[in-house]
Amino acid sequence: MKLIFEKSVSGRMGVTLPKPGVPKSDLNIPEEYLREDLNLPELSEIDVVRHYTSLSLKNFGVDSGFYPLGSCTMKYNPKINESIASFPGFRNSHPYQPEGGSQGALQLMYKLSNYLCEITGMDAFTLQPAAGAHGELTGLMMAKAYLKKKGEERKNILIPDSAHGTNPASSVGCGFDTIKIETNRKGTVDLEALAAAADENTAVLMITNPNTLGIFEKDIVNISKIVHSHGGLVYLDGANMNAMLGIVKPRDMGVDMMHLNLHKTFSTPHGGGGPGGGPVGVREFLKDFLPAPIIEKKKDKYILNYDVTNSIGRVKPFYGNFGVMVKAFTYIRMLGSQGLKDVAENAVLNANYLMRKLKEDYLLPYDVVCKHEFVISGENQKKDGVSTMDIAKRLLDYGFHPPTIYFPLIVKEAMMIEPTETESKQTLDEFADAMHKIAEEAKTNPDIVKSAPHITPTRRLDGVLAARKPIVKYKPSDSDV
Amino acid sequence: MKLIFEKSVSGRMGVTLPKPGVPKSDLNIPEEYLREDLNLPELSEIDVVRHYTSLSLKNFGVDSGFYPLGSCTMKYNPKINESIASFPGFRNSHPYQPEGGSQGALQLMYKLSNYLCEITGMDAFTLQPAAGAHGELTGLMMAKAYLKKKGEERKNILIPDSAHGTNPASSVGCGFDTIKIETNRKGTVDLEALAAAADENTAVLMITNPNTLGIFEKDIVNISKIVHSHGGLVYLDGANMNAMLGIVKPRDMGVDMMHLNLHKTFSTPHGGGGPGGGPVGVREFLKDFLPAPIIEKKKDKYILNYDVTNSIGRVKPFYGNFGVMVKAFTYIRMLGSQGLKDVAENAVLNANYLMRKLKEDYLLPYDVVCKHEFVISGENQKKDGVSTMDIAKRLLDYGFHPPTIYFPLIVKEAMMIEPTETESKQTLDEFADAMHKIAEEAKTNPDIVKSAPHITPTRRLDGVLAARKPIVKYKPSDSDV
Amino acid sequence: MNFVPNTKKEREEMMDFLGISSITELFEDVDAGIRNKDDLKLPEPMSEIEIIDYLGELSSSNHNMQDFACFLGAGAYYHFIPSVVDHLLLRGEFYTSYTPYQAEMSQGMLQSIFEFQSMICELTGMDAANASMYDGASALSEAAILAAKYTEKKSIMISKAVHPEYRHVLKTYANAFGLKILETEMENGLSDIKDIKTKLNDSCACVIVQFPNFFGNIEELKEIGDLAHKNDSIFVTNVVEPISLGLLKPPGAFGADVVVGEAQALGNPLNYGGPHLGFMATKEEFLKKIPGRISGLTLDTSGERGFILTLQTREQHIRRERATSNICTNQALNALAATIYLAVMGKHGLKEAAEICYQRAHYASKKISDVKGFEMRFSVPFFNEFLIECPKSPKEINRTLLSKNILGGFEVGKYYEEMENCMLLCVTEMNTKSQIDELVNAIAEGLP
Amino acid sequence: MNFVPNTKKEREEMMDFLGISSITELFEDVDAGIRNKDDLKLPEPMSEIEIIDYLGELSSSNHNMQDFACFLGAGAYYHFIPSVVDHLLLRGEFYTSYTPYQAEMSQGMLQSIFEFQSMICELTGMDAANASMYDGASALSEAAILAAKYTEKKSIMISKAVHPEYRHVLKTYANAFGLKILETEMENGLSDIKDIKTKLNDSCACVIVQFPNFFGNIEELKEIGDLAHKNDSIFVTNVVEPISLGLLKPPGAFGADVVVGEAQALGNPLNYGGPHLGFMATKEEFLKKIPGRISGLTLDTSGERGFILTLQTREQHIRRERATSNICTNQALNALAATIYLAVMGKHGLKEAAEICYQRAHYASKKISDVKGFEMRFSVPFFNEFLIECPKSPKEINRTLLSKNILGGFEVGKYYEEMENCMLLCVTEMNTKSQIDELVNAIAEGLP
Ligand SMILES: Cc1ncc(COP(=O)(O)O)c(C=O)c1O
Ligand SMILES: Cc1ncc(COP(=O)(O)O)c(C=O)c1O
Repeated sequence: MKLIFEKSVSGRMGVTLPKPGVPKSDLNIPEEYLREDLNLPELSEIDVVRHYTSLSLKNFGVDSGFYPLGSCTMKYNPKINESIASFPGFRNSHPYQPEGGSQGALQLMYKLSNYLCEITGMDAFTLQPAAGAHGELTGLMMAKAYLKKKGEERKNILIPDSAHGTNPASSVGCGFDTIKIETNRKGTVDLEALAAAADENTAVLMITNPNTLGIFEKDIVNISKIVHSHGGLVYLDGANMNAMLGIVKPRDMGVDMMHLNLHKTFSTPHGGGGPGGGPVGVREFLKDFLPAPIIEKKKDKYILNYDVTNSIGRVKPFYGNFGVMVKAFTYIRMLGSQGLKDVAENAVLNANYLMRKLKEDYLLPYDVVCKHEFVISGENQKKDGVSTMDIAKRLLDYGFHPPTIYFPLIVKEAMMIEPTETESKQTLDEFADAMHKIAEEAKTNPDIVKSAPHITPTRRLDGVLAARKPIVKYKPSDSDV
Repeated sequence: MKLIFEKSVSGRMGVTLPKPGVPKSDLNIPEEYLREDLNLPELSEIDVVRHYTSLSLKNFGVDSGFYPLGSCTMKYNPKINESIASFPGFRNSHPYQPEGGSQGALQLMYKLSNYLCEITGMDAFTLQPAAGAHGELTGLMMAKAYLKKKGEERKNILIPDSAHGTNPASSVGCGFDTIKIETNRKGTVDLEALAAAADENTAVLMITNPNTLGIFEKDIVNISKIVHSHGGLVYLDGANMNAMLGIVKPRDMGVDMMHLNLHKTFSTPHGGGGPGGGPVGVREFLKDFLPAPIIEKKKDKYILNYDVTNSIGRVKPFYGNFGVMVKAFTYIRMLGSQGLKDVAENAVLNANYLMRKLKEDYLLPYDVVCKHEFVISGENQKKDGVSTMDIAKRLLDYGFHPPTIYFPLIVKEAMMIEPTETESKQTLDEFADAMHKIAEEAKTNPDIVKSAPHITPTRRLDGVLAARKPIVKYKPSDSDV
Repeated sequence: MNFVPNTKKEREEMMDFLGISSITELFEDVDAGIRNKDDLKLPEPMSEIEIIDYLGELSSSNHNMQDFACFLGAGAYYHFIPSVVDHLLLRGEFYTSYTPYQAEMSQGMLQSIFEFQSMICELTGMDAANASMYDGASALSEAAILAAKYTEKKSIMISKAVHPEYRHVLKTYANAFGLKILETEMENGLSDIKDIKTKLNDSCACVIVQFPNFFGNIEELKEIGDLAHKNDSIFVTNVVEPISLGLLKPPGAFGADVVVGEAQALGNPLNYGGPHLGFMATKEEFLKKIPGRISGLTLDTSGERGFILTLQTREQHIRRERATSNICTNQALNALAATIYLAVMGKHGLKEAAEICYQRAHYASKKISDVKGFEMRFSVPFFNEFLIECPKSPKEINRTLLSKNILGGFEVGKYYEEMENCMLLCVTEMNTKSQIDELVNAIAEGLP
Repeated sequence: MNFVPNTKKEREEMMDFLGISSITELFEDVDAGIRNKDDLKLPEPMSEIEIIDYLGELSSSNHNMQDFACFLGAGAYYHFIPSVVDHLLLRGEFYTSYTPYQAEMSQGMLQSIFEFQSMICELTGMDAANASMYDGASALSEAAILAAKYTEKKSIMISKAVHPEYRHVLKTYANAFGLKILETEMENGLSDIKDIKTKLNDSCACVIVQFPNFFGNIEELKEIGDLAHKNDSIFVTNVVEPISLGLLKPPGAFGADVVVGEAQALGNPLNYGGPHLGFMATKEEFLKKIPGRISGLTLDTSGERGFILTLQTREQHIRRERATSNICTNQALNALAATIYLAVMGKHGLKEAAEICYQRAHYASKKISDVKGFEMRFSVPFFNEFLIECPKSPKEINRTLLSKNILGGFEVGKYYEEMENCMLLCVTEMNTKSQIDELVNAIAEGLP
């Protein structure tokens, strides 16, 4: 399909704007600061509508079908969320408008923080972080500030080897060193390895629970104790909270700080890669370190308090991805306590059901009860020359979005599958069917799998070429590569 | 694809509603008036979203691509129209709310009528009719009432043989007889035939100008004179007004009454078959016959006047398709006088350009300058066994919506093509290319045309079967026809 | 803005191709004598920013039900529309398409029309339905015409308890089509069966009643239907508040031959009166007499199921003067809204909505009747609308209510002289208990 | 509502298949000791009707720029968003998808990201750009980190004329990443070149200025860039009001190595501060150092052009602790909004918008300067924001303005003590002349 630039026709117009309508001033900007050309495309409104309508048809979302991308909680995004986020008082409010005219927004943020506290058991939340990884960074900055305040120079962050890539990346970003903790044969943190690694140099354990294998760290209380016993902090990567809503509070696992992914657990749409929300919750003793401003209630007024004693400072201008918060708030208020628990229970039921079904054809490296997701391996199929990549691509032909693949790294030929609670049994059965057919094809007709996809808008794309000879912006001459 | 009923699962829920929240009353409706079962589908919100998203992907609109359906003016529908029509004061206003709280709506309707008067030269408009055909009926009812008032019992309506089917259907609906007037070799009304048919029994001439061949009736002034000389009225089917905006006013052609199609000329979307708007405009002497209420301005207030002396009565509860009027109003106000004239000029330029291009491969039965549309014939191709139906179906494979086919009836193997002004030269060239390829295929590989379409969601559908054994609603047993 | 993509250069290229030097040459067939001499006298064009401003203000000068407690119904209903409905309606593939003449490229609309027809049949208890009509009133008029043609009789019997504006429209149509209207009286808010019996005669093509009727009351369909049938008249039932069918037995179960009505209440906004959504459903035997589009099931050349506009020989574009009706453009997008609405509400949702309407309306009627001077005018079963007799002019009461952001009931005196002191109130799932209580308080307050 | 489709029966079938009799069995690995004993203490669930009511009210208790004449900018801009932008954004295929890991099923997002990158490069005059960052401030911080890594130096020089909250965020990041911040002073509303010259030293990884700067003034990029480069420091330019680039030469033309910033102004609503849209663009040589997603052009197995996430070895999911950044989820949908916005505005539209902003802002600045007591604080070229020195407290003035439905300027004293009497006003294409005139009148009125 042509690029929008390639559809441009010199002189074409897509909008009309009002006349300036004021006496014209001479430009007092020095000549050499004035733009000469601006090669944006020139199109009419109909061109733009058709172009992006066509592009949308080459994209697949939860609204298109099953999207079991593990670790990403691709659940259904209720349409009401979108409608409410576009209410004019939310959508068109300026972050610097007076507090008196922002009571709705502040109240919403204040209450949302409280709900998140109740759900997680934490004592306070900041809503500033824009995504999970941003939350991790924020949390670790607070840990660093806290330790520094205590006069401790702890350098190490312990991270299970199954952790998401953002965990180590955030750690080094914060100037920490990372120490990898091995996963045992049951798919959980190896207690001995942890005990061996934890010491007075341990700043933080970053743990994901349920972990990225979809398995609940049943020793979590002990794990926390070990870390605490060495004076370290326990940070929970709460991206997988969908499985735990109303079941267990991270606080009760011994967690000191954590982030949540609003765009996963609380059903705000993923937007093709964002925006998200990564609020960070902490226990009382870390509250003073939260980024300023924090929202407080004084009598009947909600206010922004910029005066936070040991605050690490801002991590975001203004107050965070407010529009995303509106959606999460809507979701929580529509579900309530029972609704949230239903979410966790059904997410876990769906995952276990699908896991058991797929186990008939695929290797299940950790064959235990899972939570919101599970990881199977394409190793059996690999013997027939069919890789997990091939299986994923073949799934496209069956009209499904593939699982997360080759992650977590500790499972060879990994396929990480998270069905979420918003999928029905029929859909799971249909997906299992497709996976079964592919397993059969891998035996009887491996070429059809290896050359997949066949019916997508493009055939398999060459990632190596893209990286070897990177073309990352339009140049007229590249248009006919 | 499955029907929504076939996706139903007993017990599934798509919405939650509030509790009644009032002390419960016993149902005082007699038992035998209470419903026992209601076999609506049972689905969750995600099921519904996916179902209708999928269905939309099996549909083609102007937003998808070129849609040169002749006589239908499938122009681009500016998105701003939709946004404005959903402003809460328009969308959520009740037709019986007090006039004082309806000034915005009344003002809009009042002004819209005035704009339509200015555009057409008529003296008054009613906005009640819901579509073009509804407008025709309204106009003819007024003609009937007017003649009756004058004590005349005229029975005949003269209709050129190229007219749209609604013209004769509306006429007989009103209790008139129709007399067909032949089209001459130049594609216009045969003056002699008209002169021969017009007499003291002539109630109305219903004429379309430009007519459905896309040709301007250049004798229109004479035509009107002939009809008037016998005491008849001239009714203009204004569905083709797109070609005439700002160029000529129907009043100046001698027209006494006419309708407009808001959903064609004024760019309100066609909605998959509606809603539309078919305002009817009349000259002063017919004003008293308009359906009540009419909107008037009294001092600074807009009011509904129900007291119209000779009114034919209502043709619609409330005031018409108000939401459609909002869009037409927006359109007129954004374009203004020059913009509307641009529309006509560009619509005519586009049509002539495309006509000339297609003439190289297809028979052009009336080879004269056209207006907004033109009619070519597949007769040449028919010799190779390829029908106009086949050509239309083959166009689907090329990604275009086919023209209107087999209409007007006076052209064999007719293809009626209306590109509209909102299409670019590139699009016209691409379409001409496809038509050229099909003409080639008709000669070299007719089977590929005759068996088209090949890449649509379904192959060619059997209309005869559908009519012979009509199945027009879901029954569980039919689901596996 | 003119939404024309072509640039000057492109236009010139096209003119070159045509061998002309000005677009005006393409208009030479328009006699110079009639060509516009002056520019149209229209206001200056506006940019998008300006039009939003301008129409935003105009819209604000209109009442908007979101800002009121709305107890106004009378044929146009403020019901809940799940947000999913509009999200799906706004898909360009739907709303920028037209009548699905090219079935292979229009399966989306065709299948959804088929689903609409099926749902309407299910709601009404009928065998067949069309793709939509302009509105309830034109559907009712077309039903009368259908009956007249089918029976070859010329009188249309209609109850005065049918929506007055529908009867006005019917009268307009009847005048043109040469039909005679026979109106029958009411008795305690219901169609007077005795009067029907008295007036029924050989010329009656059909008997039309509304269910629930204009006053919200539940007509005795069974008895009326039997009378009609005994007289060889077609029994037509008009439904204007179809949410009621979540609770009530479908007219088909009482012998209705044709059920017409207005389905705005199903997923369509008020829109100051339109576009709304007419429908027509009939028994099997009338299938080939139905006006308008019908989507039918069929097979494609590879034997797969698909949908296509069917029985088109009924329609104007084929049959011209012999068509069953002149209808062409209809209310397809509104029908799609209703279809999506019914799909997401589903069996349980619609029942529940009907139940809430019923319960809240009855609570309101009781509370209002408890206010001194206010009385229920009728004592028959009703659904969610009821007529209240007031101790002073309803107009005055409504004015007081309005000042408290309450939109009171319809002043029926406008159409029924004998009920000048009456107000028709409507209660839906949008009216909370506290809104009802406020209404009652406001009414009581204004009393001496 | 829980949005769970499965019915009780289906759940039972699934449990049967799993051989369990209660879902609780699936949670046995969660120590009973830590499992929640009580229900979560959350408000009662609401139906859609109720939540619309509730949040509708909450939303109404917030100022909404549509109801005001808004002269507030300072990093968040109320610009025109053509309605086509939202219509396209609301297509489910876009907004319910995630990062396009599976290229063949995600060409829509991938191509639009490629288009976004291209447009950002064009606007800024750079060679490469990424798919988006959280916001301008995190983009700026990441640029500093990139510079520090690239140059292996530890100091970040930044002008005080950069948005104060961006500098706060940078400070937070710098603390964590072990970087030192060197702030440089201002002179007549511009970065003080002498101060830069004085403070530049071997440890300076980069020099950061904003263009136009926080006060709307147009920095002397050429001179500053030359200084930076002479010092072997990377020259980073931050753009927060990118509409200005319709009028101004791109930073790349002045030697910027990295251009970061905030593109909310391009098609994204204010949203009370977020989600907005960070971007980063660089010269070719930094391509492999850029954080975040990048869409690259490639071919498929049949030789057709397509797009794919490329250079992923920079990213956390591959490179983990050695990644260029930890960013994963970004602001993709906001980037799509900007892309559609720029496509429909196009070359002419953006230029025109910039011109209107400029003209109206200069008209406003002149008119206000004419009011006794009000003075332009600086006398340098500016784009559409300008600092006014007031004869009394800006807070008080703003209060008066608010009572007239005017949202006055940003009170910069909050962040610049020495400018306590100053107000930063912003004028865009949304401010009509009459709004400006009203502002001027309102200001004048309040004076003694
Ligand atoms: C387990 C886990 N942790 C952290 C993240 C990072 O979150 P985000 O993408 O919102 O930055 C993700 C998501 O990608 C995740 O799945
Ligand atoms: C020439 C002409 N006349 C009348 C009509 C009828 O208009 P409508 O479909 O709005 O009833 C049409 C459109 O279909 C038409 O093209």
